[in-house]
Amino acid sequence: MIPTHFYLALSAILFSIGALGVLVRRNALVVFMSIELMLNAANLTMVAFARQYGLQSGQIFVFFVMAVAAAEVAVGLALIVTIYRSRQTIDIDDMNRLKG
Amino acid sequence: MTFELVLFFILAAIAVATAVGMVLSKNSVYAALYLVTNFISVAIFYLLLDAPFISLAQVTVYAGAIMVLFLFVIMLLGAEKIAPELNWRDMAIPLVLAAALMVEAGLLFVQRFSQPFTASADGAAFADPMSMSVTLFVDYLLPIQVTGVLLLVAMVGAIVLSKPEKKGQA
Amino acid sequence: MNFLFEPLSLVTFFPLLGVLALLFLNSEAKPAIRWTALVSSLLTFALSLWVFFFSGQYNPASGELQLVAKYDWIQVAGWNIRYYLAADGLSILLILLTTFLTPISILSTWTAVQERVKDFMLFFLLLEVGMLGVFVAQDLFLFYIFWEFTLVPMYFLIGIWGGPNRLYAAVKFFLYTMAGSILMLLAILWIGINGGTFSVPELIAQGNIPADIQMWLFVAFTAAFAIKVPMWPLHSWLPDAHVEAPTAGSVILAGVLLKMGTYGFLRFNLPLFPQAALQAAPVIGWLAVIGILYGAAVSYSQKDVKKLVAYSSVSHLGFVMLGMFAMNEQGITGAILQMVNHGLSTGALFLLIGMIYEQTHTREIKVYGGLWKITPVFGSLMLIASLSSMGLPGLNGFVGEFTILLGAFGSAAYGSYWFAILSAIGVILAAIYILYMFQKMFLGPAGEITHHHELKDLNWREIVTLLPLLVLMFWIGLFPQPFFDLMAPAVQNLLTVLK
Amino acid sequence: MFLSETVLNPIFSLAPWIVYFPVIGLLLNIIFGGWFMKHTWGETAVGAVASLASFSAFVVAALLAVALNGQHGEAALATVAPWIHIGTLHLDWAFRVDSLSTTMMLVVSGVGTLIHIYAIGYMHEDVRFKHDIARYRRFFVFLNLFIAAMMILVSGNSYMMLFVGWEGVGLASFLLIGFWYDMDTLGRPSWANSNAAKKAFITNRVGDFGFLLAAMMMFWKFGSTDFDLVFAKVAEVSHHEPWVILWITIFLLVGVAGKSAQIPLYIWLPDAMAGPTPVSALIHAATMVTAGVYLVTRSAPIYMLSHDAQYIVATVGAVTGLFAATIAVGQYDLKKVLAYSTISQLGFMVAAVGMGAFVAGMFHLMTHAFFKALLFLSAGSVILGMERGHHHAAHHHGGHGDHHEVFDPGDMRNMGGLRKTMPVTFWLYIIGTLALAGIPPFAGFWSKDEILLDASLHFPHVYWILTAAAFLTAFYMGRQIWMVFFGAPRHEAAAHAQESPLIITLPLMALAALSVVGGFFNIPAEGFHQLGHWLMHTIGEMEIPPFSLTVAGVSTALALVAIFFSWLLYGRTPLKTGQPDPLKKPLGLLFVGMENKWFIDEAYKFAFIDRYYDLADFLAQKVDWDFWHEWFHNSVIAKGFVGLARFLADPIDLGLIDRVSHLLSDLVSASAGGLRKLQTGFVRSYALSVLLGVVAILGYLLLK
Repeated sequence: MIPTHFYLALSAILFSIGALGVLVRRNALVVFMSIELMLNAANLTMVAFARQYGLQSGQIFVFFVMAVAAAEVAVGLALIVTIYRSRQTIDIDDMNRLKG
Repeated sequence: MTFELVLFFILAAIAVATAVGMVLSKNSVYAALYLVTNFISVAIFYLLLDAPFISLAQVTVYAGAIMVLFLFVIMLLGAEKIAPELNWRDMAIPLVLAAALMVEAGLLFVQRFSQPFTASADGAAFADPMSMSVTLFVDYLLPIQVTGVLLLVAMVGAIVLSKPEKKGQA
Repeated sequence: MNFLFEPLSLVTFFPLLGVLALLFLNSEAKPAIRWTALVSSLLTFALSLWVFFFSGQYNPASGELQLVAKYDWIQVAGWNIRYYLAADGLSILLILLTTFLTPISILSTWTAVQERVKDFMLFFLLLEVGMLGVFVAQDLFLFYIFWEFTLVPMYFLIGIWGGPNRLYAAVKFFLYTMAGSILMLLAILWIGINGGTFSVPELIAQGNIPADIQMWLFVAFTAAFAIKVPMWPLHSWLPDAHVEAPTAGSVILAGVLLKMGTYGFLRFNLPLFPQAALQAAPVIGWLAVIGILYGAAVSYSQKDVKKLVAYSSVSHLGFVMLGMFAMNEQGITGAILQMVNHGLSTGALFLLIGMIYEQTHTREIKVYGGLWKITPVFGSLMLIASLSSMGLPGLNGFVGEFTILLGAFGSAAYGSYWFAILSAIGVILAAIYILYMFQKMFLGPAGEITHHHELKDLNWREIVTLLPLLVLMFWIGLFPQPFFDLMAPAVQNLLTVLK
Repeated sequence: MFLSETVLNPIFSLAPWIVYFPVIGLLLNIIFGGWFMKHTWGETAVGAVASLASFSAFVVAALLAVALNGQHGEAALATVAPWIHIGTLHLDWAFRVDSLSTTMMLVVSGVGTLIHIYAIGYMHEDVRFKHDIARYRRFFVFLNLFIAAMMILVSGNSYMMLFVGWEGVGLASFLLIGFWYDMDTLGRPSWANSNAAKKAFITNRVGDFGFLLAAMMMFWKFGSTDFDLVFAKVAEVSHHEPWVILWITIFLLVGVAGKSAQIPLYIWLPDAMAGPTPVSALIHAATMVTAGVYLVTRSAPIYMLSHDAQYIVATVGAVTGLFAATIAVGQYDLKKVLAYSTISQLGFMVAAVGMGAFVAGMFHLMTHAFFKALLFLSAGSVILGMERGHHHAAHHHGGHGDHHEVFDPGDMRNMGGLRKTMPVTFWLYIIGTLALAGIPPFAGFWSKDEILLDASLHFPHVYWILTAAAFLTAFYMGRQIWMVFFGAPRHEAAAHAQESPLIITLPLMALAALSVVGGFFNIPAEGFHQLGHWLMHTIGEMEIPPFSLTVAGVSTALALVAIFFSWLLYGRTPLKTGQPDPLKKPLGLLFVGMENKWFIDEAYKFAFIDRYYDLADFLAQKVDWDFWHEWFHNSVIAKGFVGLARFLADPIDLGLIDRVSHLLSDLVSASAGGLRKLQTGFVRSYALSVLLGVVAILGYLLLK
């Protein structure tokens, strides 16, 4: 059996890569994908712990995270489409109207 | 080195590689495809972790539905390429931070959770689809319903947001 | 989860389904919005009928609280707050009155409300939830939440769709009722913390509040309820609210919201503080008598017909209070029936006035006159509603007023015939102001308004709106026994608590 | 006095139908009447439905009477449904069939039916004179409503059910008095008729107030308002608490005064003549106004126990009898004279039942119903004849515009000589007059004589007052006859008046026949007294005083003298157009009083109505609005709150707290200016800071 911390380490790596993606990319779509990657990494830890402790709740939680992610993606993509329509760009550095 | 371990490392390599590929690829269609591969490899991890239900959900929801959505949007907007985007100078701080995060998280996990593996004897039985569904639809009935409503709301929201704007309305 | 599938929860929260459905409708789709609101309120009414009469879960012969839904809710710091719904003979008629009047009010707005229809219906259905909650809640805390909750939709109903002076009226309504409620909240907290529970039946069963403290708590509760009723002299918000409120708002205000006050007295003041209630009975009785006479006299001199009816409510509600604090079977039973009666007859009057107001946009009595000839159906229905309001035997108002007067006449709590004799004068005064209104508007030569307006008689929708009210007026007037049978066991239970 | 628990004869289960029939009639006319009225036969159909409904009720009443006779007057009960049962309060919809109620039923439905038939013809013309044919149907609906309510009144088994009918007839009376609610009696646009209607209802309500109190007292003292149960306990309560009996009777008397137009509540009845004439005849002469007499008779066991109560009731009745008669002498309106005469006759009846002469009272009620209905309907016929004459005359002078001249067809000063133009009506009127004046052998003589006889035996003062009233009665009736039917026409309309058609005169003839023979129902001779024996089944055995030739002779002689006087004044030298009443000079101020109804209406208006309005106005405008609403709430509370807020705002808030807070805010804004630079608006820099935070936290966790 593969020890749990192998999975944990892997998910830490994936999560960091996702975070990196969020930080460095300006394409809103790729930023979004990176966020999905981070979610996945988190899911992986949960499933890993679920197996370690023999509990279903971890998996249940993952299920809900997936559902929420699906909802989030739907709304998020719709937002991106709307923004693209009005501003003709999906570069997140162009979306700086909140500048103080 | 059992077969499982070998499989794990191969898959881990694929997962890390595809993740890096996604972050770095210039064309967002490629990025999406990398991500799909990554998701599928994670799905196999789930199988290894005795979570067949989640694994399948991963494939259908993430690799299937969500990514298709991404691809649609990419195609729709024609936004495959945004040039020039990446430059190493800007990436310096993020890279350092990401590396720090990776190290810290890894250390934390190893430090806190490196007890011996204690999976229950019945192995896969605790999370077979049957018992999962029972749990989901009995103990978690309300959350399931709420999630359904959430999805409905998201759907309505998505429709409203992406509706063509009427003239004279902001 | 199960708490939602209790019969009373279903009834109470059913209008929320309508609210949900409304949220999905385009605010320009007015007919669809109206139909959705109407159908959901009608379904609520059907559901309430089913729960009480056809589900077999409610036994009208029993005086106990039934259809109990009791769940722990907030159990922090020794506070024992429950989600506790139940109904008995004291509340069943008021629950049915609420579910009955709501679709009627919605129907009355069909053409009268044209602006922000969706918001209007949303608030209306939310108001119904609040009112139903007030009548089914058996936990003081839960009751308080519903009680305050009703203020919000009503505030908006008056404040957005009201007359020219609506903001003043809405704010006054809100502040006035709020002020009374604060005292009640303090009393509720005292009781809940000292008694170890907020559940009314348990508190009644304990029945160990010392007499001197009872009086303080009684006064605190009275502050909230007396303002809502409204008892003389706390009625000052009522004419403003009624005059400014849209028709449907007036109907619900008079029909149900005021009853929340009298119901509060009945459900909480009497059984929780029996000694204090007995001591206070003559005081409340005198206030009620003054209210009856004062309301009737003041009504007579009004120039605005809606104001006239509003002040007549002060008089009618005085009867309810008089009957309740007579503390005998006739008085209390009559008081409960009179709550329903007032909802029916005053509701019908407001509906009718609203219908003519829609055409003429004035409520000044003196510009009308001779309408019976021009609009015969309207006049005839108005006559029946007026007669019901002034207590003509054979119509509902009489049954209530007579039983109340009878109760007050022989009441041991009052111990004097004067209460009944003086308030019986109110019956004469009622005839004076009601006939004055009917004469000045419907009899006599054709009034000024007929020169400017081509007045139309009621259409079918308006007749259908009124018909259920009229049927009930005759039903209660001629054969009220089924209604009495519904409440008799609960009233007897209440009386045993009082003894 | 005895009640059979089980209905012996199945006929008694028909009792509710005396109410159902008129209700069916009115429903039919409400539902189908509109359709009827679209046809030429519509009016007849509407009238026929209503009359048939009333007649069916009469048939049922007759059947009940026969069945009752079959079981020797033993009362029967038909319970339909429970009404109000709360605790010990048990009120049922229960119909009581005994000799008293059947007598009333027969009178009501019998006279009622005749008047329904008369109204078919009368209203046909009336709605045309008033230009609103659509209202024809409404009249018969209201008329049937009245019959239904009156039947409930007379057949209810408890005081409360009686009260339902009691208020019900009040409503019908209101609706019918205000039938031409948009005009006055002369057809001009006015509030007059509706005012009269309102006055009647409100005055009646005052009476109802007394009734209600009596009923409530009965319930708490006797435990019920059912007649039998009340009477069963009367003696006991009277023994322990005699004041209860007195107060109940006084409260009841208030009710009687309201409904039967006794002092001090009689004022509505003369105004009630605003209603169409059949209404005046049916409601305000024959039936409804006698409800008070019925009530006292019904309550005989209570009244018999209190001599004080009897004394009060008898005196009130007698004084009313005389008082109203004096006013009748000074009236010029045909119907007004009859109205005051009705009040006066009601005074006779109330005095009779007050004295305990229940049989005499009921007897007079019955005969009065016949001859007063006859008089009113004949008066209606006269008025219609005058209207026709007026139209005829106007038609002939077409274009001169005198069609619009205000013409009062009911004013006796416009009449004269109608004997020739309206012969049938004249003879019918004569019969009615003789009956009312108490000339033997007409009906009125027998009943009035019985009352006077009783009074002379028990309450001498009542006897003297009533005898005076009887004298005046004969006088003003004679005055009326001379003024209306004799002499020369004082107005064109009278000259051209036309006789009424058969549908109007036929019911009159029936009533005239009853007025002639009505007295034989209760001939004061050994072995007769049928009505008396019949009623005694219900009110208990009563002493029947022997016929006294003195009393009868005196009253007859006085009546004849009075008629002779009236001939001297009005018959010998007929009134000329515009000539003042010949009584005016000799009586002086006294006659001014009679003419103006002793200014009682004005006095009431000044003493009660205006005062109440002032009070209401004061309460509403000054107390409730200016003081309580505007001053206390808006000025004291609201402005006070605003003032307090200002005080807190100006010196305290601005002076003290604001300075501190300004200091704080300056500080904040200075630091915010620096921090603002951090707000780049770039999502990625925010994400960077988040990540920074995460790294920091994780670092802390690692090192901890």
